[in-house]
Amino acid sequence: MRLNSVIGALLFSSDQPLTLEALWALVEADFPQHTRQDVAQVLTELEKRVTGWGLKLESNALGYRIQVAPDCLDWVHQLYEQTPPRLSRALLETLVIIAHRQPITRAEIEAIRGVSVSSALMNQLKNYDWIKAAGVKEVPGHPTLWVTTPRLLQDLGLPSKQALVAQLDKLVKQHETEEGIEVRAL
Amino acid sequence: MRLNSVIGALLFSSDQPLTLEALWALVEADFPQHTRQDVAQVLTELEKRVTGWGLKLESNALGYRIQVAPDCLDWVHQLYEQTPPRLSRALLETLVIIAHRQPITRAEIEAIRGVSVSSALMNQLKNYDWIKAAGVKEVPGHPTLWVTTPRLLQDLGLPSKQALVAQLDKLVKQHETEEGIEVRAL
Amino acid sequence: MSDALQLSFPFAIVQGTVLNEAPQGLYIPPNALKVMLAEFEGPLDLLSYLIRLNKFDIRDIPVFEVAKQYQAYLAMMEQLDIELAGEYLFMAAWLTEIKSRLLLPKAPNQENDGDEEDPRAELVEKLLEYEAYQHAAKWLGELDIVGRDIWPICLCVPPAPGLQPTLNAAQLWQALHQVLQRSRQRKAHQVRQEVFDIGDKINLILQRLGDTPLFLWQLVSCHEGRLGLVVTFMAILELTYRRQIMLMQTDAFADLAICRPDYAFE
Repeated sequence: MRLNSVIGALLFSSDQPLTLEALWALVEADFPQHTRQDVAQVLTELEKRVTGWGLKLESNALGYRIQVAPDCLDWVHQLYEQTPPRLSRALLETLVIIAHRQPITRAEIEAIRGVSVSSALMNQLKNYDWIKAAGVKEVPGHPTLWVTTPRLLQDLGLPSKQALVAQLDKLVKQHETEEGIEVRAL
Repeated sequence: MRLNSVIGALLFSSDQPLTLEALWALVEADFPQHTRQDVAQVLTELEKRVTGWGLKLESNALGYRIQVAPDCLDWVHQLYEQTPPRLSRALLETLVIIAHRQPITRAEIEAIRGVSVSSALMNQLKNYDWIKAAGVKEVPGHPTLWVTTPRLLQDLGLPSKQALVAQLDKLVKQHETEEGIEVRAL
Repeated sequence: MSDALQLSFPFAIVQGTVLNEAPQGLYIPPNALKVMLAEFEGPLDLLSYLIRLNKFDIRDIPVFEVAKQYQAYLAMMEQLDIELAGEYLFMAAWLTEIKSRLLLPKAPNQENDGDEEDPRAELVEKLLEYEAYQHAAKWLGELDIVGRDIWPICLCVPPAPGLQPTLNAAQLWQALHQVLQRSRQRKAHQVRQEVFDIGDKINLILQRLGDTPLFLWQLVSCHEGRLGLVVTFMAILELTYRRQIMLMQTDAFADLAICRPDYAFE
């Protein structure tokens, strides 16, 4: 058995990105004559191998993953007879508020946005499996509390909920402090 | 855009076999200068291309499909023990149709999904103990009728089959009203 | 505070166009304006837009001017039949309230801690908070999102025997959503296809029409569906208009009989 085959099989069938470490840990025992460096070498070759075949070896903080080349996405959407999700401004705003303030009730989201949040929008977020109910708030009416899901992190390519919240914290604070500068710059 | 790329992207991202006809139908409009024969040619090249990388291009009566090479399966199973893979779209879609329309025959599922449902997929659902046969339909050919099992309810954390069907009914209605809104907004 | 009162601004500025009076002679096509106005995500979004557009300092909003422009926008939206959420009117009332509080003379002993007493403070805080989330939403929207911008490859491998995968309800609901969306796409697709040509139907009717009347049901077949029926019906109307056929009905709601124009009634 060649290392190429095993690395290829693993990358093509993994649900999650795989780091070099994770790949090495999976093959180490069976390929004692190889090193981590060989795995890295295989990845470089694989990258060349898939180029021109509608695929791309993507590597980011989470690891390596094979994905459809961006210019072929339209055909894949066509295959699944699915329109890519349209993420409206309302949806993105609601989602970041939930992500940053979780757990949060719909009324609290509405208070921040200054406008009501439609059920259709909440359903869309639930359908994407990006938010889920997590109990109720102990106030009159017992409104549902919403939190984000692990699926959201996977779909956004973020390592953890903490990382997401920290990033949002940073953006929100950044806006508040840079605000004065921005106005003068306009 | 090259035909290779599009065919590659389609085959690698499809969760079921694609016939030459199906592939051709998907690309025909965008590649007017090509023929079915060119697609067949691309498939031959692709087969060579994936060999030695833990993959194989399988073809049978249902069509072409890229699969992990059998001799690499052990490593993939090892990976899945650490991070269980997401269930495939085809499997989840089939399961939800059975759950909603039970008792239902395979032909009826296929009519709703608009694509064929493989025996392997039905067997997988049976192996997981999520569906079971419940008699036959009194039509020519006496096809098996499928229903969901108590195990499925248990895995989903739902109290009864009625609760499952009611929830699915609710989602279908929701979808219909949202569709109505969208049409009016256009 | 008083300088806010003295500022003189145009009635409204729409996409850089200065309007000095009620927006009746707008040269912006009403449809484009409607789209733009309908895009506001609520009163905070509209207010934030107005403040940015006028380059006002958000921490020192000239409330009188902003309120005037806000009202002008609401009036435009109403004129264009944009359904206004109650929150827009609530905000208008709030702005009016802030205005009236600004007009109240300050008690002499409060002159030094005016900032804490600023009636605008709460609104500014809400605006800043909302804008911060808009800023964050923009960041999120620009990420590569799986399913929209990214399609990971995950070949389906049958699990090792005996391994039971985990299933959660959300996955199942999402699968249903996909099935429904696809069937909708398919329907939309079918409507777009021009499967039936009226010309073909006209020829068919003329070919089949003999000395005896034809009935509508003889001209349509099941597999053509509703669209086939509609096209056939249109062909019949066209032929009637051209006086190439004649229509008869023996009773209300009876079958339509199609005959030659020279058909002799008994």
